Amino acid sequence: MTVTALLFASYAEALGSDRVELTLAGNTTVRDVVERLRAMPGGSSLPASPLVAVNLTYAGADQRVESGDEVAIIPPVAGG
Amino acid sequence: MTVTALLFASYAEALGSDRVELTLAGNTTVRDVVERLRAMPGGSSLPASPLVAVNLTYAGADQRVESGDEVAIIPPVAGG
Amino acid sequence: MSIRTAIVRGAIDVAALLAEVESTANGATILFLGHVREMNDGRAVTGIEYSAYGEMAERELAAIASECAEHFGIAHLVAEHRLGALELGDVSIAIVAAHPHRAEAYEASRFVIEEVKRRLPIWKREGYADGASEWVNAGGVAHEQPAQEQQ
Amino acid sequence: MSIRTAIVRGAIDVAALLAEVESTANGATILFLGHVREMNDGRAVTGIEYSAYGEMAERELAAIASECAEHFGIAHLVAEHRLGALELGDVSIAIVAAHPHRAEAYEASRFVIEEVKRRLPIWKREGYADGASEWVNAGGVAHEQPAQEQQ
Repeated sequence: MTVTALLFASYAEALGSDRVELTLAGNTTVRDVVERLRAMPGGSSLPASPLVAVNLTYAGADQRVESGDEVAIIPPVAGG
Repeated sequence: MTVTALLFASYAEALGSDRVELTLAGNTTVRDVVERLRAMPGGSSLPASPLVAVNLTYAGADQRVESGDEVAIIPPVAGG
Repeated sequence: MSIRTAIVRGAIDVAALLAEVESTANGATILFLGHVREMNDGRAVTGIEYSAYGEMAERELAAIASECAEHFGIAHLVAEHRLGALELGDVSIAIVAAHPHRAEAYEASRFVIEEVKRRLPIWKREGYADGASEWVNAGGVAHEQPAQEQQ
Repeated sequence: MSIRTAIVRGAIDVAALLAEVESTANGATILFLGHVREMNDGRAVTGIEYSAYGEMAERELAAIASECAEHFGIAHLVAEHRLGALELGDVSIAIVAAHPHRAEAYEASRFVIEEVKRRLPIWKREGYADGASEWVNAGGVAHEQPAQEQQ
């Protein structure tokens, strides 16, 4: 299955991309997506447990990820 | 000695005037001024211990009043 | 340092007050507006007449602003209170407080309006849809029926 | 009921937002403005570039407003957050909350800005007078010297 990982701000700069298509096995969680990203070049800048949103909603590390999901890795927010 | 008593809002309506010149003996306090006003026609509408300002500053009942002072009897405020 | 207060008779120019406190030193600006509300204590209000012990109200409002500036480290604060006959929706008071940080700006703004309510020698007579009018807060002392209803 | 939120790219029209919530049902209106401040953590700031996870930021800001309306009984609330390159003094966020009573208006206003700071997926890169720029809040992960200084 395939999920789209979105990266922003400092995380996008660290990985040199703001959008990564990942091919994963089934039975995948948010944690698996994060680990895959952290194994990429520049990925060590990502914390082991970053804030994550799946399909626009904040999600825990154990949440299941389905094919086609959009998994956004959210750096510490600084709005306002 | 003479002091000027100022009345506002509901108190001015009760006494039918917003300014009363009072002639008083010496050794006079805020309390004496209030008692004199309460003895006037309509004066029973004033509370025994209203908020009072002497020369534009809030004052206690025991504060001395001097000749020429402006003694304002302040109804419950409702600004804002 | 830009601290200014006034008791005014005309409409309050809110945009001008906001412009007055502008400074790149500030990260947060809070504007408080008080308006004439259409309902009070379940009665339909048609307008409010504000009156004041003018000279003392000016002094007290200036004192409140000065205490606020000192207490919260506020360098940009402007407050105006309007007197006279106000219609529904009209702005009776505007307070603008600006500060490098939002917590202080909120606290300063709240301080000013609470002190105004507590000690500014200003009174209001509410007019109601049924033709009556009453001094607000006066405990009924000055309740007065309009002439046409005193039958 | 008038609740509206937006993530915008152009300048925020504060007067229009104030007009949008006007209602004679309300006795108090609170406007919060966030600005680009000239100093942060002791460094001279020259501007801020705001970026966002746009689609989610829109959803979260709408959710915050909706929670606010329910929690504080607020019927008139409008909030806009700006993205892009902002200069010193520019308004990055404006929140207007109006309510019959001031306590609720203050609390609602504060609720919105605190929730925005906590969960709106928006980031800012501050530019400094020394030519450097940094992601704010990022713990130094993304500190980057400008090209001309990487000698």
